[in-house]
Amino acid sequence: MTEPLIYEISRPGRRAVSLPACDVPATPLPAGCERADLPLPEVPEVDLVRHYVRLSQMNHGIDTGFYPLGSCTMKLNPKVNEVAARLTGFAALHPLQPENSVQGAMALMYELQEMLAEIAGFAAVTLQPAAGAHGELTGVLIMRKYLYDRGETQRDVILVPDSAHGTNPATTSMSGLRVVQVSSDARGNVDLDVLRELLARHGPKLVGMMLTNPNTLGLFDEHVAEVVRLVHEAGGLMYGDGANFNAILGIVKPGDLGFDVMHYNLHKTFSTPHGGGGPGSGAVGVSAALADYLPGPIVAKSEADSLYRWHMPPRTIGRVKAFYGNFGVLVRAYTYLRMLGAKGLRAVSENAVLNANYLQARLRGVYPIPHGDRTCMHEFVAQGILKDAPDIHTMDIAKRLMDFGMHPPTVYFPLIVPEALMIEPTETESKETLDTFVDVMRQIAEEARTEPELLHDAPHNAPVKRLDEVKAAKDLVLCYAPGCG
Amino acid sequence: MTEPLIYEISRPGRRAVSLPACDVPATPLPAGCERADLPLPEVPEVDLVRHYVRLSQMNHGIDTGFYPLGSCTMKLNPKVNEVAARLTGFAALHPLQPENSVQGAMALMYELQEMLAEIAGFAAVTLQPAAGAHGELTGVLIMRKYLYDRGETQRDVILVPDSAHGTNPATTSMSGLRVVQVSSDARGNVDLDVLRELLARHGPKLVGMMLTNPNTLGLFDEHVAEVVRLVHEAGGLMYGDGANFNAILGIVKPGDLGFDVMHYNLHKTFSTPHGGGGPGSGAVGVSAALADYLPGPIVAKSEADSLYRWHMPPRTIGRVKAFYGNFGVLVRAYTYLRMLGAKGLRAVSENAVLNANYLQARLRGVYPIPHGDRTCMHEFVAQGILKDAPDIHTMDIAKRLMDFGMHPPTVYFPLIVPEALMIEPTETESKETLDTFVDVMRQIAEEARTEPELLHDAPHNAPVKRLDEVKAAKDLVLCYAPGCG
Amino acid sequence: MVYIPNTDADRAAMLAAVGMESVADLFHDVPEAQRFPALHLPPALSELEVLRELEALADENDDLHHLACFLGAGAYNHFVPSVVDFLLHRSEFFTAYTPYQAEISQGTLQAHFEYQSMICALTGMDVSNVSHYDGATAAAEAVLMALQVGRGKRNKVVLSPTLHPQYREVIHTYTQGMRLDALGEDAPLGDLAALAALVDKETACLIVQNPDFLGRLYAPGEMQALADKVHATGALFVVAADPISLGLFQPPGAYGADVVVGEGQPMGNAVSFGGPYLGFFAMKMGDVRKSAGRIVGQTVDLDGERGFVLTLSTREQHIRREKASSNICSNEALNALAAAIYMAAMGKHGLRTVAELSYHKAHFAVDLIGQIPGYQVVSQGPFFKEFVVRCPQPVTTINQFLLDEYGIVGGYDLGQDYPTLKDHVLLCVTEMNGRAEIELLAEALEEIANMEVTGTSESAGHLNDRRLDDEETAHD
Amino acid sequence: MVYIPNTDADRAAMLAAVGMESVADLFHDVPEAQRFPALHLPPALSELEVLRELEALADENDDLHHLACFLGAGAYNHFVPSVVDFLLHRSEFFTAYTPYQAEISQGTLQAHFEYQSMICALTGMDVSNVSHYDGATAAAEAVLMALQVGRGKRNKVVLSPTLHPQYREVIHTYTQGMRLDALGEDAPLGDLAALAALVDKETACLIVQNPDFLGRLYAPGEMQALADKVHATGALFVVAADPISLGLFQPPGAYGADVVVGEGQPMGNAVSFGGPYLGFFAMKMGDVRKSAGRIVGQTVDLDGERGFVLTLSTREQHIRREKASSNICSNEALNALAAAIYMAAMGKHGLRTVAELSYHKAHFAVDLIGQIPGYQVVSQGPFFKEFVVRCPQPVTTINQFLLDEYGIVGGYDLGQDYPTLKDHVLLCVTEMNGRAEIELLAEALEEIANMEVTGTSESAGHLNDRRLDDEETAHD
Ligand SMILES: Cc1ncc(COP(=O)(O)O)c(C=O)c1O
Ligand SMILES: Cc1ncc(COP(=O)(O)O)c(C=O)c1O
Repeated sequence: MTEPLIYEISRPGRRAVSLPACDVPATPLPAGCERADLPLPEVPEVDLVRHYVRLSQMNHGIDTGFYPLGSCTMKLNPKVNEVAARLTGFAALHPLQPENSVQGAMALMYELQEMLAEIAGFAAVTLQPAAGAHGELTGVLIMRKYLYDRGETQRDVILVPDSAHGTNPATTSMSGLRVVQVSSDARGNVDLDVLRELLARHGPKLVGMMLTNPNTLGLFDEHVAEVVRLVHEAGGLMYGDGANFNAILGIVKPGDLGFDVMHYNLHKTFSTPHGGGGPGSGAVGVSAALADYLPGPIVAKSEADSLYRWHMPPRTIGRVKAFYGNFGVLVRAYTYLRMLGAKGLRAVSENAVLNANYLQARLRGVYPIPHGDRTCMHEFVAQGILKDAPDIHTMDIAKRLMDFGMHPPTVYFPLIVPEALMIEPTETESKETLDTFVDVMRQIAEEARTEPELLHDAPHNAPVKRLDEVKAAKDLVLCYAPGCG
Repeated sequence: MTEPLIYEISRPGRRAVSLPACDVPATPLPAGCERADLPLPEVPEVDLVRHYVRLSQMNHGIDTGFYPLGSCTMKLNPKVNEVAARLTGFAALHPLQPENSVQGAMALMYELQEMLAEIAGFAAVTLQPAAGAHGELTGVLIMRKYLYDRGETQRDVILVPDSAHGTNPATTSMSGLRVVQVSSDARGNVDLDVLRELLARHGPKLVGMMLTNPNTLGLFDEHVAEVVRLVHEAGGLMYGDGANFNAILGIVKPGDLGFDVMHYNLHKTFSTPHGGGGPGSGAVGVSAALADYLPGPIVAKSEADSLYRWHMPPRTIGRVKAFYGNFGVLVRAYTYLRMLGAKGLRAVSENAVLNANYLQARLRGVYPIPHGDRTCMHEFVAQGILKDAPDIHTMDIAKRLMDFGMHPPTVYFPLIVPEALMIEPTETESKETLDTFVDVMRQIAEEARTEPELLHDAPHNAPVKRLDEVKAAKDLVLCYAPGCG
Repeated sequence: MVYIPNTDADRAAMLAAVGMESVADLFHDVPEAQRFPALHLPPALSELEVLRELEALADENDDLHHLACFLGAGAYNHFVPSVVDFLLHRSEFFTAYTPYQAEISQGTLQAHFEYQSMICALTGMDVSNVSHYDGATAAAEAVLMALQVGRGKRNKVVLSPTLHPQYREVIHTYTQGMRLDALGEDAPLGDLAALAALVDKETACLIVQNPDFLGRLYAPGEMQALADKVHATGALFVVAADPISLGLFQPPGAYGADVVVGEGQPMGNAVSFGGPYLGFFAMKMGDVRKSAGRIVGQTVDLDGERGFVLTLSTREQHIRREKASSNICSNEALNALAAAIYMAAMGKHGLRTVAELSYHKAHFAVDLIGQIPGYQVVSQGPFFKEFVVRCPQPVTTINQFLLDEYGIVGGYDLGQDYPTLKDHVLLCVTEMNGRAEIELLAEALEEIANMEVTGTSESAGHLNDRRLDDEETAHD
Repeated sequence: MVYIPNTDADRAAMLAAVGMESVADLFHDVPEAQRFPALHLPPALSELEVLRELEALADENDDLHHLACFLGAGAYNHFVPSVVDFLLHRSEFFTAYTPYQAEISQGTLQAHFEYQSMICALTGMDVSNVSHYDGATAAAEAVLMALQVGRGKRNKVVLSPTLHPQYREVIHTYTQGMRLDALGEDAPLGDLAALAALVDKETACLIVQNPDFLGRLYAPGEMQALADKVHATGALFVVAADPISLGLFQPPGAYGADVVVGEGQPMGNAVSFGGPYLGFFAMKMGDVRKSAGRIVGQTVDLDGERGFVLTLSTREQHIRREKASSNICSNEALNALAAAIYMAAMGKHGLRTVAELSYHKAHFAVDLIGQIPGYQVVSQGPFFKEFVVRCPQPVTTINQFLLDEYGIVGGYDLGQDYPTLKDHVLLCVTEMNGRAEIELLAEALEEIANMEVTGTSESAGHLNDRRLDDEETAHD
């Protein structure tokens, strides 16, 4: 099953869209500006539709099957969200319209700011960042500006655990700061001894620490209070990577634990679809001390006239993108939050965590689980290592899973676990789906011993066979030839 | 690739939809009325979505590939139609709202009535019938009532060509009238001699004749004027089955040819999707003499106050369904007509007919085409008969086509052509698609000789292998057991 | 022409292959005098323009998303979960034809098999077909089937006067010219015994609605008694039912129905100004070969895997032609799919909740309206979600006031169909009506009752109440 | 909890398998003092209720389907063909994650490869990535890339003052704390030579917008001359462009751009109150390894069939961590898909037509407005679809009048960003504006000019016109 490229089905003179005739007098084009040719494809609607419908069928999505991709929270994307985001009164608003013509949209944003602040225990929230990593950048810039404003301009170090997601160190560098890595202890927590030692060394230079809790091993740090205390004591600020927030809604507020800044991944925790990689929303919450530093404009509500107004926090780091944030994503997150309420949110985390622990319990003994003795949170990390099947790697298991209509877990991450298989079932999967997954994982473990080629050659039923990623990077073809400049 | 039944994935206590709490005092239920159990499935949204998404992927549609199903006009279903039909101001109207609250919808219906009347040369149109066959019933009832009202109550015969679609004779019987079959001549026209003879015999009893022109052989009757004249001369009325109207938009108006009544298949000619078998719309147009007999209400426009009002034609046969017709389908047809205009409509038929003749020319010599010497209209009938491959039947060819991602033509219809393969490409297919189809048909003809089992066992790539229709009719299973009464 | 892919160059190449000079030559068989007529149509619009025009037309209407609706009478404003339209809108479902080629139509076929199963579950019957055009035509086809079951020897049908007036009209349309005796429509409203009395050995069927057009709910016991009387004569007992009511109340299959028909629209289909809807049709296994419409059956493929096909096609027009049980060809497949998705989405508990909410809210409305001077709630016995109120002014006057001043779509003016029910309105309440809306309706009704009156109200019609069983109450 | 499938019974069974008593026990690692806090949130709503609430919120806004819009300034009201959203809404596209597992993500991957190809075609560049968050962040990432290409030795960037003000703000945000010299923003508006003069061996890049924020279109010759000057110093020449303009005018690749960025929203994405949009980013092959964002490459599978994978991932954070070229992870994949479908749907001719319509209509608007006493069209040289008009009253006053009295969304108040452009409005006209709308705008503007004035208008700002190339015209 392959599909030609859109350029390959193009034929001169074809059109998919009718456009109005020009109803005004024509103005000559300025001399020398016109382009000679526009090498875009020419296809009729019927071929256009078939092309994209067929392409879509070559994808696995939440709506086609189980998607236990660790760290990504591939939960149900409720269809009501899509109806909400497409309401004309939301989708057809220009961001620069007068405030009094968009009060409904601003009210929604204001309420979302308030709800997010409440859920995570923060004083203020900006909805502007477009994704988790963007929220991280926002947070780190806020931390630095806050410290600089207090005159502590020597600070340029951010501590990042070795289990951290790649965006944490990348954000640090991108902000012009230095990464110092903190290792984990035997139970998967931040190693307190190491932390103390690093703080002793870097304390005066410390901007803060970035920590996701639960961490990327799926573990809630047993000494989180102490970690926060130590960092604060050293004059640093505590950044929370909220990508794993799905585990602790209504369970604990990061703000209560002492985190100073956190980004929310609205497209993970709050059920907005991932769209094949985006759009997302990386709203950022901060403690009262940092509220004036948020990028904006954010929405303020006037007590006097009950109107919503754009507000730029006075010491803002500046805007991090044009306009106010990924509004369409915000509508979806708002819809989700309004449908769940406080009890619903807690149930989300309880079930997400229970589902993960159930899978962990049932896979114990089938695949190694380095921290399998602990209660995991919403995910856990197994290893694609099987006795009697030394040639089988995590990637083989992952590809074989596809043959059963399931998306593989996250592979080879976190880096500190060899052959990692990071499994996050989410709360929206039923026990039956989990049981089926366990059966499949057991069968694969068995096949690894008896028919290893089944795994090596996998996938067998996917739209294509296993793809050569090395060739792609070596013989770069990044563009259909006739189109390229 | 099979998918469990929705009942098979049901588990007690699961729910897909949240409903409001009751905000009024409860009233006790009347004694003895409550049902004990409601054996519907219980599934969460995630499983519900996956179930139907996966099921959908087991279907072939216009949006997935070529669909040359004769007599069905499987043309592009433009996506703008879907947007139009879903506008809240259309989809959320109750049919019994006061007229002054639905003037926009009534205006649309009025304009559609007018446009349809103009295109086919009729005086008046009703939009009430829900499908082609429903339009036929409407038309035949009108013909009879008209004649009865003139005192000709002895009339009870309808002439139906042997090439007619099954709905024509079925409609006749359903109306309580008698079918007399007219055979075709060697060139695929109504056999005039036979017709004269039948009229001589049944003339005084004649209600009229049902004819589709072009007929189901895809041929425009060369003596249509004479046929109409003869039927009228015998005191009968001429019914046009408009299912093949796609061939003659802007080419000829059936009203001009003397047809007295015709149904339009809006879901064929006017690009509204078929939905897996419906809904359709079988609007009916009539000559001035019959206008008072239409079912209704239809929409009238008041010259005085420019308001639209419901109007029941004075001698109406009575309503043929509740309310006014399949409004959602009407919106789509209206949208299509407004986008095409007069020139566009003629181009539709020109291209539909050219595409069919091109296919006919290119398949000539590969498969027998009984009337291949004539210019066909929007479709033509070939035969699944191949020299040197006596064991191969039309059904084998049809099933093999599926392996190439194409829907088979209509098979074994019309009944007067043995092993019929009725091919209707429609105007929305490109030359490349037609060429690909020809290549595949040639390859299949070749395979029939060299590897006949490839055809006998076909399809090979469909979601299921060839299905046992005989068993289905013999061992009737029409309902998932636990649900059945 | 944007919907036509081929270009002039393509057409030239194709004409050459066909051996013709010009496209016009293709039409040489068309009588020259009538060939290529001018079509007087409005000028073609681009997509942008047509959407503008359609949006303007749509905006001219007052839609139920912006109004409170208390109108039912055969089309119901029930909640449609977002997931229904989303799934319906899958290309592969809505751009497919009738699933004649089963191997590449398993999506439609299995979904329809499931639809049949759920309709059977809901109605308590053995078999369901895949839909009729709407509730009215399903009722008419039930009558035609009864006539066939009666082998042409039974020429009477008994129609309850509280069967939806439009259903009765359609039955008359379908059976005109068949020399049929249709009785019962002038029987006292709600009097089952009077109907039973009309049934005899010449009767093909009796058809009643439950809850009836006036909202009244008949108890299973009463219905079973009626069924028994009908069956004693060998006629068929046909029941038209609101599918939502079956979420809560006993299914017709439990009280002797031979055929259950109804309007499926309330299950997952928009009110959409009257269509497309779907008629559901469920029956006993014994009658299936006389029935109309498509039916999906389970079978196996060459590998023995389960699969689904259209079956019992020998009843249908494309095989049986003039001997077919009906002329139906296209049905309301996509609407049936919507109903199926709705039933699956609502499920065992959800459908019951919808029915309960409608029930409680309707009764709450009756309590409020019953207290307003000038209004009289005429419905006395059990009802589901609709009820009849006698008004102090003409219903159209009230409705125009409600719409203009309160943004409320009022109820159905029963005087149109029942002369005795002049100034009587049929109100409908569903889960879509919040308490505040109901209270607003009551407030508005009170306000208009106190206003200067233009029309005049007359005496209440005689709508039989629950105590009618004892035949004593006067009929008009 | 309707989104959670498991029931109490399921949970009990699962807890047993886990070996725990209660769900609460799962959280024993969470500090007890902070465990299970109360969340003060509004009560949960059902789907029906939440849709009601959202519809009410949506109805509180004045949307562009019900208004005539002359506002652009970085977000554009272009036509989105119905087919775009329809296809985008395919479950398999929008419920998939980043296509890390290529074999079951070919739909996303091939569509993105095609997106890259079409962006290259549009911009005239070699390589495109799969999107940034928006045009502003794409511009900021272009600056970061230029700094990397400059290997930390070039610490100056030159920003055109007519680069979108918000893009410039975002560049400042991204580069704060990097001790960068950002020059050019106080240069005379529209003076390319003045910008060129600021570029030297320490400059990492010059970034200009064409058409610029004030709508002005620079000829390829002028741009090439600028490019040559920039290249002579070894800096990168970055051009921000309106993709619709590239349907008609020469692409930046034709006049020396090293990087082309811009806001992709006008291609198939709703204005949606400012997001989600997409930043496009196209470059020369030589710089690709320093660039940010995902890139799809073509390869083959085990059978030798063509297939697509994410490639050059060693630039990215998940592989390279603190050495990555950027921290970007999630991008705007679905919006890029919308843009791809849009480009394919519009195609070679359609995109040009959209650009032409916008061009002619904008010029028609200028002709009309230029004749209204009190208004002065300040844009003198070539422009595309936006232009600057000096108004007789404050822009906010005018805009409120237009909205309230005419249902028109007026233009952007340039005084917010350019002190010299107080009372200057940036108007935008696209194919969405029918002639009648444009005439209505002119009529409305005339009306307000004749009204009593509350605010006062001051002297026109000095917006350099086309004849500025000769450096003579006075700057302010
Ligand atoms: C732990 C963690 N942090 C940060 C991110 C980055 O979020 P985004 O992809 O929205 O930029 C991710 C995303 O995978 C993540 O898992
Ligand atoms: C020639 C002809 N007449 C009538 C019909 C019946 O139309 P419908 O299916 O809409 O009832 C068809 C449908 O296939 C047809 O092809």
